[in-house]
Amino acid sequence: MDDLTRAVEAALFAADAPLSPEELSRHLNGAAVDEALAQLTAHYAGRGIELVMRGGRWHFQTAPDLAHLLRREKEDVRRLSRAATEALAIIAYHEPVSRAEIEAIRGVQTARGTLDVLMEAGWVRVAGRREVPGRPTIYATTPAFLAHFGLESRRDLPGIDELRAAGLLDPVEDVFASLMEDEAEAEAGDALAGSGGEERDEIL
Amino acid sequence: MDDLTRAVEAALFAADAPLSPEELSRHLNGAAVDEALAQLTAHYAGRGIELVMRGGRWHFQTAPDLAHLLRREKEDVRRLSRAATEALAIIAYHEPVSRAEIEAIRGVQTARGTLDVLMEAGWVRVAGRREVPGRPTIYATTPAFLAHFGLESRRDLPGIDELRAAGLLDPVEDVFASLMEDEAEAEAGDALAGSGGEERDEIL
Amino acid sequence: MPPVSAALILPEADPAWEAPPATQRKDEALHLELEGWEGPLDLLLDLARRQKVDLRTISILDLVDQYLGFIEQAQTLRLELAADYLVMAAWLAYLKSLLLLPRDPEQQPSPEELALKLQLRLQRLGAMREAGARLMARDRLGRDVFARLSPEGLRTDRHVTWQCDLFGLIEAYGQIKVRTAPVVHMVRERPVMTLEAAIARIAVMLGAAVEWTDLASFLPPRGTSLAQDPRLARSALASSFVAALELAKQGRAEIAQEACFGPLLLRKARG
Repeated sequence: MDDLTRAVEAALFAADAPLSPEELSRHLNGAAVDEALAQLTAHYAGRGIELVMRGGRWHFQTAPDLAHLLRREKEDVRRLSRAATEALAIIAYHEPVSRAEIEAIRGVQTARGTLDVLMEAGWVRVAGRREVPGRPTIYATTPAFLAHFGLESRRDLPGIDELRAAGLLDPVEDVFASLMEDEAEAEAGDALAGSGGEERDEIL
Repeated sequence: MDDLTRAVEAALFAADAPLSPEELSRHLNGAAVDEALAQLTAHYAGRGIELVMRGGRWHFQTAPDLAHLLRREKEDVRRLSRAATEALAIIAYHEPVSRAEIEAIRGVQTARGTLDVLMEAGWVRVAGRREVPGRPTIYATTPAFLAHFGLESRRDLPGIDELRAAGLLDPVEDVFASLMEDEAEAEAGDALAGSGGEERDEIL
Repeated sequence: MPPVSAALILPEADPAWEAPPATQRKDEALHLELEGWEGPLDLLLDLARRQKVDLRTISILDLVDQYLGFIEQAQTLRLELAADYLVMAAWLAYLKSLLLLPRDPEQQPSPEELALKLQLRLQRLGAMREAGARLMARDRLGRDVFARLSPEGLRTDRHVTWQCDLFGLIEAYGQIKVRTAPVVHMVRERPVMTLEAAIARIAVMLGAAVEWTDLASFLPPRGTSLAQDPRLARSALASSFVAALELAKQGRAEIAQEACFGPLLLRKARG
């Protein structure tokens, strides 16, 4: 490789912007650079870097087929939060539902980000608007949701009866209350503890 | 040129900082990059751009002999003051060193700003504290120092082997003590030792 | 700048200084280089270097002479001298006198030792100045060699994969159903003494109590079935207290308490 070609190579590499042949030439004491540019273009063809001309100016760039290397994807696996899981379940069982309806069913407010997360995950989509005052956005599940959860269709979701049979509808509070009663019995004779236990029963 | 080599070439070309083989490999889905680095280094030898390793990290830079063509009009590199240059040399050849040790070698106080300038330049970093009374801060050089001065590692510091062999990197007190011992031994054999000055010249 | 290797390669022992430089050159150097001098060692080193002599072979005595000569001349030129220079000058003058005067064997450390230390320090500083100069003369990134000025950069896009399984989903739904199911409150029957019962009981018992009587003695006596249930006992106490207040309000009883948390005393209203 002759010195001029080396110089052109180095100048293009270190330049802060694409250079026209004239600018290059000025940099290199007026040398004719066309031949060097042609040589370099040929030399870099098929490599990881290529020399290209855009709008009359030359610059090095990463080979287009390797552009994906410059942006590495890194996957973070994160567990869906409790709130998001609940929202997703409500959408799955009741779709299409509006945000207000989800909140009504959950009994708590649903943060804006929660639905965003579900849509980002690809499990929930906007399914239009409900034709009621305010025209709220309504949400539904996607085919990706069915695929992820291994469901043929939404009909595969267990019904209320099945949930009950699986013990999933047993109120947690019942278990709690029976525990409290046991405790009250254990402390029988102690008036304060006894009354405390009773109060708890009532609150629950 | 195989795909991996092309990919390494492209990644190094696009990177905005020198990359260690580990970082490169992580970007390229864990591929082993050593072979590709060796190939590329050989390929670029003698061209206008070269692939170099500085402090374990790789980057492309222009060939040094083309400096006269590429030097930009405005001098980007500010001239380091003599005090700062000496401090930098002392840190590089003795690292890690405390400020007091730098001052002991220079024989003058080192202005507070001097070390700041070196740290701002990214060439010197705080490397912890020495576990002696007062726990003084100690300083060492950075990978950017090696990159800036074109050193593969500290072993490439100009003349470091000769300096070490000549004892010029050892503290004055240590050298002095060993010289005194030698002299004492010499005197033990020869009660009528000549003038100390001459003898020392020989020893040195 | 002398050859880089001057301080690194052992030269043939050079017995002495070269002849001192011409006065005219000295003046020139003085004016030109004064700004570069930072302190005593620096100046000594510079003086040593201008002799082009290896630091290991210089005569400290000659060096001291030159240093003191410089200080003297600088003073006649009315140059401002840093305190460091003067302290060093004083120290060197002392060192010189020690080197010249008859030896005092008790002197610790000996003048030769002091001179040796000075020599060693000068050597080390000299070596570092050489090293610094060689570093600065290297092909430096951004001055002699160049990296790409505005590279694309390598980016890492973080992509979150959310995890949730079918059981988690169904369980969550079950929880919602349970949580939001209509709640029916059931109050269990419990043994109480009603206020009416307490008023009736106390009103009857009060008829016999002319003197102050503790409220406690109006309660069903311990040992009775009524008092065995602690919850009923508490209910009886509360109801009896309210009943006493009610009776007092109606003017049928008087209440007194002699101390905080003392026993509540009750008697039939007089008149």
